[in-house]
Amino acid sequence: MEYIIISIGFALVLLGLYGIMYMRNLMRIIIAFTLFNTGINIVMVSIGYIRNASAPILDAIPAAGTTPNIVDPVPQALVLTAIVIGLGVTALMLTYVVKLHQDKKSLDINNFKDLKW
Amino acid sequence: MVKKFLILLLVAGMGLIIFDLYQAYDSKENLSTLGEYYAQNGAEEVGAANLVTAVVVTYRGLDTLGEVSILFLTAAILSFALSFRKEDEIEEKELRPTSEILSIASQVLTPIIMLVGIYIFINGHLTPGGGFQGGAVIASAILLMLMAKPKLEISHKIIGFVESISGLSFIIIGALGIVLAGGFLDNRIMSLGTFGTLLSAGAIPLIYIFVGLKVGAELSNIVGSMSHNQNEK
Amino acid sequence: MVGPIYIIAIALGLAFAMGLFGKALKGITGALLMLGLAAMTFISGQWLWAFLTDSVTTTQIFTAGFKPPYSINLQMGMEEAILTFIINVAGLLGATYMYQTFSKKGEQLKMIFLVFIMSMNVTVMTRDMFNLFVFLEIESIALAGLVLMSNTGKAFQAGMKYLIATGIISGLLLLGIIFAYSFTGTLNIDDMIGAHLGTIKASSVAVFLILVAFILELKPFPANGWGLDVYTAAHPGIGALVSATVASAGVYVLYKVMPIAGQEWYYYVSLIGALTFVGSNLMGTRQNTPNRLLGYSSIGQVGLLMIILGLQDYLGDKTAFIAFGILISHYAAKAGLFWISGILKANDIKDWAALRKNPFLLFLFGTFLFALIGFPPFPSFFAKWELIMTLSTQGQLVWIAVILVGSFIEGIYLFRWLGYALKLDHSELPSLNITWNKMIPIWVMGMSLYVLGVYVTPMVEFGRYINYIPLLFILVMFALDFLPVYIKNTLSIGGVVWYMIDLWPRIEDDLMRQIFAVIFLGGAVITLAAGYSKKGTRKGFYPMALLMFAGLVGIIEASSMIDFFFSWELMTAGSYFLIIRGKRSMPHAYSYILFSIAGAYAILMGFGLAYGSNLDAGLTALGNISFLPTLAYSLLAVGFMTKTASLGLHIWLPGAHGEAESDVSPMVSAILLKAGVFGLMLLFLFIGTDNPNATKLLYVLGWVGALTTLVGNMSAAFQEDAKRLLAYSSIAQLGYVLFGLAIMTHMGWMASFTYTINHFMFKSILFLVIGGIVVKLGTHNMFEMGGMIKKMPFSFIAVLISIIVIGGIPPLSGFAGKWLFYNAIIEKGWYFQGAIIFFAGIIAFLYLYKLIHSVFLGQLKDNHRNMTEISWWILGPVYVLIIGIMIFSAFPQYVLQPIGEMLNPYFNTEIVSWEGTKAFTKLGYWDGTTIMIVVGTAFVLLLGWLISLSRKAQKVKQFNIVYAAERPFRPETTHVSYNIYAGYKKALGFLVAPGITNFWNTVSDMVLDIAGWLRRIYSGSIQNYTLHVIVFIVVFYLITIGGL
Amino acid sequence: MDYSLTKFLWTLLGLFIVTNWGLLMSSTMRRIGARVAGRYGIPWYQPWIDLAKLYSLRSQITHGTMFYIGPVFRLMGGVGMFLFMPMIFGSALWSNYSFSGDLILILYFQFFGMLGMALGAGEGGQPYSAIGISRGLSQFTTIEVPMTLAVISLAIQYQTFSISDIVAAQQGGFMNWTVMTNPFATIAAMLSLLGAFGHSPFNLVKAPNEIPIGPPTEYHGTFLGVLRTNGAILHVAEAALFMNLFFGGATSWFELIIKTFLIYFWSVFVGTVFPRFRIEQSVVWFLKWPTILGIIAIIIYL
Repeated sequence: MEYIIISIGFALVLLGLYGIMYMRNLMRIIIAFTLFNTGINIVMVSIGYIRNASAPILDAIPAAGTTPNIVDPVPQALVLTAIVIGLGVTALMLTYVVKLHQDKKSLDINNFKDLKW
Repeated sequence: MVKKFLILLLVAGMGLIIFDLYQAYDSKENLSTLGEYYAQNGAEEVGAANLVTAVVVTYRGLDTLGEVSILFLTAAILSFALSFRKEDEIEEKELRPTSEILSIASQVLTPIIMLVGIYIFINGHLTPGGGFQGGAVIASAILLMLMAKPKLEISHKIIGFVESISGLSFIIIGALGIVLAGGFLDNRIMSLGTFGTLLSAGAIPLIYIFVGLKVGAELSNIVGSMSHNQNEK
Repeated sequence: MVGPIYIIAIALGLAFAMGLFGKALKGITGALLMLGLAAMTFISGQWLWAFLTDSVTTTQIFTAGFKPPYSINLQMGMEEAILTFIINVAGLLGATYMYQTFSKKGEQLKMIFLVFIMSMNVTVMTRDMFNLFVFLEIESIALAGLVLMSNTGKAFQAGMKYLIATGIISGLLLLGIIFAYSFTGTLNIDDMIGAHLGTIKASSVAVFLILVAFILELKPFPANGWGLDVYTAAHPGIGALVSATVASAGVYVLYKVMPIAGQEWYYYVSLIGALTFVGSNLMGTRQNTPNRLLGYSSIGQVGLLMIILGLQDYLGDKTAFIAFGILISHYAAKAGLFWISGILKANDIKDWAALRKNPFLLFLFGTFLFALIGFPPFPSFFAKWELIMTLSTQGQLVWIAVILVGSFIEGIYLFRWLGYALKLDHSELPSLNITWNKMIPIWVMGMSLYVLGVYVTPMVEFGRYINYIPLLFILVMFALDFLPVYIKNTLSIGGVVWYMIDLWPRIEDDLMRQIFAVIFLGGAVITLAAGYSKKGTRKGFYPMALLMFAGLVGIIEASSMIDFFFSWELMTAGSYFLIIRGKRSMPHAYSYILFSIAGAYAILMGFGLAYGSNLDAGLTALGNISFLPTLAYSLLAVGFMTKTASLGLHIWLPGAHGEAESDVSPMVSAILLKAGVFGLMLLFLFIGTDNPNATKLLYVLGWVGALTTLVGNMSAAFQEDAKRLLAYSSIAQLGYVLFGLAIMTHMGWMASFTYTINHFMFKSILFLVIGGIVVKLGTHNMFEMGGMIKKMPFSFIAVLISIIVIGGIPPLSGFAGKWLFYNAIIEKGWYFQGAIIFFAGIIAFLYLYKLIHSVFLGQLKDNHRNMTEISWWILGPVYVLIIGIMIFSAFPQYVLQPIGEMLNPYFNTEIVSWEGTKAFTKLGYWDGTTIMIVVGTAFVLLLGWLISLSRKAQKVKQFNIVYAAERPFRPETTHVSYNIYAGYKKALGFLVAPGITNFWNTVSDMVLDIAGWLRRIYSGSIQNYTLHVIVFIVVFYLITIGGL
Repeated sequence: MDYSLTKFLWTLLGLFIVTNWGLLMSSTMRRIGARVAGRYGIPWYQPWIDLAKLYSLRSQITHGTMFYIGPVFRLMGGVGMFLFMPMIFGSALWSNYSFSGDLILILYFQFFGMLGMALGAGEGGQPYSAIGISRGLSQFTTIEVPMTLAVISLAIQYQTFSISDIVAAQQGGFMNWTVMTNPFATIAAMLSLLGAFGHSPFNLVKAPNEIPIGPPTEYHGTFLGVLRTNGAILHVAEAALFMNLFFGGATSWFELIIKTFLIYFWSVFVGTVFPRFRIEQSVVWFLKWPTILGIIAIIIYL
């Protein structure tokens, strides 16, 4: 199960990279970018997965020395942060796209080559 | 064509790296040292039933502060970037009227969604969820409102006020941690209370309330800025 | 002390508060921003102070009341204190600089700025991997926001590229972090280091991803198009921060995480650093947009820092000093340069000529450029010194070469830029409108470079011996630059004389140093005295002239290699500014400084080898080089030969000397070139006579010297420009000196000393007189002159005497050199080189005659009929020198005998013995005094005879004779002295075909072509930049883990 | 070092002899040249008549100080060469002031006169002068190449620069002369001597029919007289130098006269046979065979 999930994550990462490199429309690039991010998030969550364990929410304080059978809470916490960051970056990218579109009335990346060399 | 081939080649190259990662991955039977420590001591030390919340708000509170900052930054940048335009360029677009279903549903659903959002961040230390999730839910209510009434102007004043107050409170609570407890963002400035109840886990509920409000305000702000921009040609 | 956590609290609290009260406090948000930044600066500053005074040790700051690894911790140590301090200072100054911009654009920008500065503080301090990631993201988002500030299409494009590239990078970083977590079970950096991830096959991919991400954040070549665009398009105030602080923080972060990967990976970091350093600088050579150029330079500097980080195993405990030295220089210089760029708002570096409208800015600009290159007294100089020295103790010659080559390429564009700023026409450019808040930050950065330079000096071995008193004097002269020439001249001469008096007791037992002290300082007095002939204030001349002389004296006084090199670079800098003062000097000063830098680097590497052999930085270490001695000697010799302008390295000289101002030419020709001679003498004395490692080198140098004389003299013979003719003559004369030194016998050295002393005197005379005439007549072309003997008889006599000396005609002192050479050559057995030397000596007559004939004899030109003698301020010093020549000619024994005695201990070869006025060698004899008497007597008698025979001679007017081959108009068509040696040129001119100049031109064209071709990868397309990043990752992966 | 009056007077006497011998030699050579060309030629006393005429010319003009002093420099060059050269081997009185310096001194003292002449003529402003000088200087540079090589070869051979010592080493029969012991150096030097004397084919400095008389074009009267005097002294002095270096020197005035005559005759002999070279031809010519011979002369000692 976890192998399948992580594979899906990796596949999304590669797909996202391919999209970022291949797409010419800025919006599509951003979509590819979110795919890439989502893939990474999936990989992160599956890293913290423990077989046959439950969610990291406890019913009671565990007795000293015993370990409750839960999945690793750390990757989950990290993923939460990563998602928010991804959101921030995506929002910013969209802002840029808005500005770029206002500037040239186009979303084709080939129109944005003013800076070079 | 050459370029396409090159891209495929590169994706294959990245695939090689990822394949290496995949090979290095092993499904686990046991928690990592860090996870084990949190599982064993998190509940006792922090008092939050939801260990993820314990990690997010307390153990890795600085990260959370960072997250909040990111949202804050993004909101600030958006309103900054989308605000400056030449006056003559701004021209209102004629919009189609929204459907009746949407406008009526939004009137019904908005308060409920808001309530759910608030529930989620207040109970962040007990159940799955927390400030970010709750805030996002609140923002979705705002989004719904905007979709129903595209011309709706969200009061930046109120949003900004909520946003800043909650952010400032977060910082102050964090700084109080240095004075009253073990360090910046230590939640034990208030009593840990009874494990599993609403008023437990020290300052976590408080922090999550502020985070929730802040996130909600910021996301609303972002959505609002975008929508405002959308309305112009 | 206030905890560093408050940096975060203050910044975020203030940012949130601005959102809350923004509208209400509109007027004072600017002040709040400054206050907040000042508070952050204060916090890191007090920590820094505490570390500098040793009152604290490295401190961990825990958050959330738990110990790491369970919670995030920050660390405040010496390094963190320095970095946070410089980041916050740059933030404060940057905010000051952008004060108006900020107040125009609203509160949000100030909040973004605060968060931006704060995030860099945290990336520096945090010891948690994921926290590092979070704050790096904050940093890049904030930066993307700040880029928007420009509100131009270009800025939007740049920001978009930046976002996509950093998005991919941080995604991969995240993958790396989570896998590293899965292997180690921790997120704490220190724990990860302890886990030795890099050595385990499975986890090395995680390490790879982390490392490659942090490297990519530093914008390595060639995956850095996105970074360059940000530099280009962002507001210069933001560019300054990106270059100064983001880069600094990024380098430190890399330094922090590198141990996770382990030492096996360090090599690759260096490799990428080298690629970046050389590649980025190479492409900078083709760049004309100031901000983008600064971007290339920034990336190049970061590449250098990567090299240093990667080599930290070799550098050991010196790593911190070296890295910080380079980093701080880069930081201050780049911030300052970007800020200046913001004031100028130019799109082409040629428009930086507008800087001349504000001399302070120009001064600061020069300061920053020299700090970047690594000139003294800036910290980068000491850092580079330590870097080279330490690397050579480890035998890392290839790295030394890479670093020096990269630095040299950086010099190519920086000095082209400086040349433009100093020389290009700026009459069309708008005047500068500078507010105080833009000026202060630049001043602070500029001054801090000097202060830090002096501060770090004693940290280097032997550094405490460096003498800053002359530099202080020069600073005072800078301050007094507004005074008229005669006051400054008097002050300068006074300073030089005072220093001479001060210096003399210290070199009392060392004749060689005494001779050079007289040449340098005596020459300084004489050439400065000629400066009285100038009017006005002569802005900038005196500090630079004194800087050169200070450097020259420093070379004499140096007891250690660093001392020597320090002075050498000062001298180079001073002379560069002197040379570039000439009207058309820009390209020549440019090639001068490039050759000088290359030479200096050769010397540096040579010193490095010496240091590596002995672990001793004293100058005496040169005497005992066990590690690659031949290479070391060759490098040092080549380095010194760039100053003596030996064949192959001479192409800078004719233009530099020919186009310089009339009293600068003698300074740089008669005096400055002797610095190279002094260096060669020192080197050869340390090499010793029978050093098996140097035999071949000396043999080659002998040939080089001989051919230099031939080519120099022959080129001089075909010159039409009076000053260039003299310049080529200098090349040849220094060729003689080199040849004599390479002979490495008593006699050869005597000859060299004679030539050195003579050249100092006659070249001063010639350049002063000819320079004065050139100024007076307003032309350099000799065929446009003529008949000046009637107008300027005293100049004529001075030139006549000089050319008798150059020609080696008895009875004047030039003959002593020739005679000694004959003896030395026969003794040494270098017959063919000797024959070339003498052949060249006779060719000298061609140009000497051309000079004196075309200027003084022949027909007076119409437009020169009202000329008068050149200034007595020039002729005065000239006649002092002529008296010197006469004394040296009549009583050579007073000078040459002590020199001989001084040389005796060094050579076991035949010596020149003296018997009263008569010099003997095994082969022959020569009596300067007697010759003088015999010739003098006979001459007077013959003159008397002629006078007794002559009737009253009737003076003929100019037009009493035919004008068969001279016309006053378009003289070059028919003038007899235009191309006077046409037949000779036809026969032997091929010898001086500009092969060497062509060679260097081809080399430079090739470099520029490569750069132009390479930089096409920066096509401007977002996709291509993404491709570059991915290609970089994949290739790096295939090389490291893939084992390619 | 002998600065006595006796020495001075003896030297003056030597100078007188040399001057007259030089004048006689030049008229003799001109006669020989004329006879070869089928003309009768001048009487043997013609140079004295010329000199007398020149020195006594009433009017003279000058172009300035350097023009005036130029001939003095020129004459000083010739006289100096004489002064610094030991004329008769073994005679202290006829050794002149050769104790001041050695062979190198003489080699470099030649330039003294040349420079003065060039400067004086330069001030005259006459383009012919300047052309003559530029040709002269150009040619001179390469004339000196074989000469230098030969001198170096001699120095290696004899390990001395002292002319007296070189002559001393050649005593004891003509088999000891340098011409026999070091033929390559001798030939190289003798070829360069052709240029030094400035007869055809290397006479383009004065180039009759082309640039009247080259550098001295503007000189006349007393000035020309001084130059003629110098010419006489210089020819003998140069021939004497070659005699000392290559042909065993002279132990008496008679031997000196014979040997200098033959050396001088060598250049006249060549001059009457070969036509004039252009400047670029002569420059290159000296760098060919004479230089190669000079190099061989050194190589044999390596």
